[in-house]
Amino acid sequence: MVFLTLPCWIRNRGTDRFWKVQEIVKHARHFRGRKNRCYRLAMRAVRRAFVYATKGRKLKKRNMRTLWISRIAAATREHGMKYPVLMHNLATSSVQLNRRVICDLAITEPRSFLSLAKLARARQQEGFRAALGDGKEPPGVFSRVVMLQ
Amino acid sequence: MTSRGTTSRFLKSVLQNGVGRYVCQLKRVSILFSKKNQGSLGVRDFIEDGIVDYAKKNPGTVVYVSPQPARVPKIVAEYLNGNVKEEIITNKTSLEISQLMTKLTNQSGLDIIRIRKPFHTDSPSIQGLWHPFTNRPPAIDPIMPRP
Amino acid sequence: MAAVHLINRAVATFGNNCQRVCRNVSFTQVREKKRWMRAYTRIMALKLKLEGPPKPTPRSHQPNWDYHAEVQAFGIRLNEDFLPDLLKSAFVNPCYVQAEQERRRALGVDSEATALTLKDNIQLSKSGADFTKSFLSDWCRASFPNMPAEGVESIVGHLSNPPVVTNVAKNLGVEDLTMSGTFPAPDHVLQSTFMAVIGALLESSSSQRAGLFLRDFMVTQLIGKDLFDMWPVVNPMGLLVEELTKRNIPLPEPRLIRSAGASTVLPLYFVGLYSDKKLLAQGPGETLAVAEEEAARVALRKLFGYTENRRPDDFSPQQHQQPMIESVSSN
Amino acid sequence: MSSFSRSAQQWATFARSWFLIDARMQPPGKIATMCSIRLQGKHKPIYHALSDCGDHVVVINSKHIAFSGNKWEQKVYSSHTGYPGGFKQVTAAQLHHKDPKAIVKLAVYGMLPRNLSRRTMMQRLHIFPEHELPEDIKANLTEELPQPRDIPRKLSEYTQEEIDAFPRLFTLPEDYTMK
Repeated sequence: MVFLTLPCWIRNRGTDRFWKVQEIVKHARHFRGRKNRCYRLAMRAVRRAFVYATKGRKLKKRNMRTLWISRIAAATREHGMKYPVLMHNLATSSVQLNRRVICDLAITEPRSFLSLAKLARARQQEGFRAALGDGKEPPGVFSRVVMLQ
Repeated sequence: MTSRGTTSRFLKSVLQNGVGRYVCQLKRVSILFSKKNQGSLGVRDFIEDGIVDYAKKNPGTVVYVSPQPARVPKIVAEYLNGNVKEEIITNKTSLEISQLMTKLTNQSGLDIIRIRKPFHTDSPSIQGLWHPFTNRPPAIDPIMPRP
Repeated sequence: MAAVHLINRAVATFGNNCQRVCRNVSFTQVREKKRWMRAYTRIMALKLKLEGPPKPTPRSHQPNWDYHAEVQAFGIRLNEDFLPDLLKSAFVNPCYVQAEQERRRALGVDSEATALTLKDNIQLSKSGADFTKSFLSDWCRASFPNMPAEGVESIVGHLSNPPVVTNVAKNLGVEDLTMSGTFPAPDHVLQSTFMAVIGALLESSSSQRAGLFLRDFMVTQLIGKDLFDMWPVVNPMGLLVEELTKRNIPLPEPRLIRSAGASTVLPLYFVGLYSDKKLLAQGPGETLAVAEEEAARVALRKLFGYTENRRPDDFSPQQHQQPMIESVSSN
Repeated sequence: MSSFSRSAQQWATFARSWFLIDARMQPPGKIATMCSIRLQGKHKPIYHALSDCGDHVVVINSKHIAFSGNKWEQKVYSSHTGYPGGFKQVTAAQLHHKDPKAIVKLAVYGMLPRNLSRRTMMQRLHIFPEHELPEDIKANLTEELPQPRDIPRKLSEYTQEEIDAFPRLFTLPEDYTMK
């Protein structure tokens, strides 16, 4: 194109609309409905999507942790314990596995998880014994620890 | 960038590379530059200083140097799995280019996209995956409601 | 403010424009969106749609190609010492020689004045294929001593199958160097070329090096493979009975161990195989027959030592050398 | 135990098992917690909210559940038909009399997560008011869950010897008359 007059030259400067649209629409191609082709709708949807993505990066960590915990809780109940008991007693016996690893063990290596549960159980019993001292209740006192044992 | 909208893959290597022996995946690298252009200044420096050392250090990689009337100097790296990667090196210094070459040499040639997890295995379990009967006592008799 | 700025820019560019017109300079750098790009990409897309993708050209016909250097680098990359001439002849396929001769005849080159001195790779390919087969079966026998001959055969057959071999060959850069009559080189040509490379290695260094080469590049393809993907056994129970009678173990007795949802469409049965009141294996399945078959497969895997949780194969360079020499010399 | 084929392994891992719960003399809330955990699949280490890994639960003897306290009279189940004046309120006893499955069912339904899979999970809950089970369900069962509460013995179930051996706190005078 040849522009010999100044106004035409000025008017045709600035960014091309096509490219401006492409920059946004390329992020919205997999959206559903008119959002994936109409600039106005795509603009809003993409902005919202990016906000969600930003928030999701934090949320993902939280959600994963809750998922691990519910899975470990399920696996622990199979061995007749409760989740807090397992985690506390593993921590006191200085087993420094995190929840992700314990959860993976529960799914893929059930026997290793069983031995972890047994370790925690043994530690719990030991704690009870230590709490009981000589193993006798003071007269007139009902100890819940004795019942648990 | 949303994670759903981007392509992704699992962690893998070309042809189990490194299990038996390590094979440098970069098979061929060509440096296209101009003899005169200003943008190719760093490339010319690199070709004077570093290219011979690079070629000696990596005898498994064929290095081509082709001066041609090009405004944009680039490095074209070809990998064993057939992928070709172009890097534009306009206005880069000799040091930057040599770092770039090292990076290209160490890469596997697989597409650089989001990797879903930093670990992957085809056979995840040694003791056998969990199934509903792993931790249940064996029941020989059929389950019946007790009278 | 913005308007003033715009006018300033306009005047400046107008001035430039005048200068350009005067001097008749055709182009200056513009730091903007490349506005011709849209039309250009559209035309290119249209062209692609009409004409289809361009035909692939062999790498040797593209710029920057030095065959000698490439062949040399091929050997060094794989950490092997090839004789260069031998390696070069390993890449020459008979179909290439034929095509080349025809081309020369068509061009009217005198065949006596410039004789085509190319040796094709039939010999090398044959020796390489033989060595591959013998090495792989030796290796299988050494690593899985309990495996019957059929199993070894099918594992070797899987590894020397065209898809596996061509995949290995393509990912080792053999494809570029292959001299074939047609392009892209068909699978069987790639396979014979790869075998010829092994043959060349066998001749230029020792059989031990060739064995290591095979172990590092072919045997690694076994990783993550299931035995019965490679070895289609139709009746695993029959095979199990056969194997157990060979070993003088009492015959297996299938028992239903557990079941869930038996009257639904998604039932699960666990069948255990007991031999002499000891549990050989158990297998899940959606019907009793499938579960029994699965249990038999599990028992077979255990018998043959090809379980998923077996000790990983040893691929370290030093420790494996000793048994390999034995296996090769026993061959 | 490993080295199943991949398809068989997956079939085993994601199979649905069937649990049996005997609700005789049990608090409905306790029964409902057990049910809702199994129905959601939260008792499996492979649990994921989106993977639909819940199991089937069969509850028998739902007619013989036991509320504690005065819940039979005081606990009120409310509903609204949607029409004017359609607010219905029935006590637990009335509801139980009308439909012996309803109390357990409502308790479980209330404990399931409020999402689209709630109705699907409810379809995997099978409640039977009495002791008898149909044959096809009997064939499916894999495990019976222990009851959350021990069933107290009735006085009529004790033998005369046990009653005599029970320590007495006081003896009634001879001339004592029951009201």
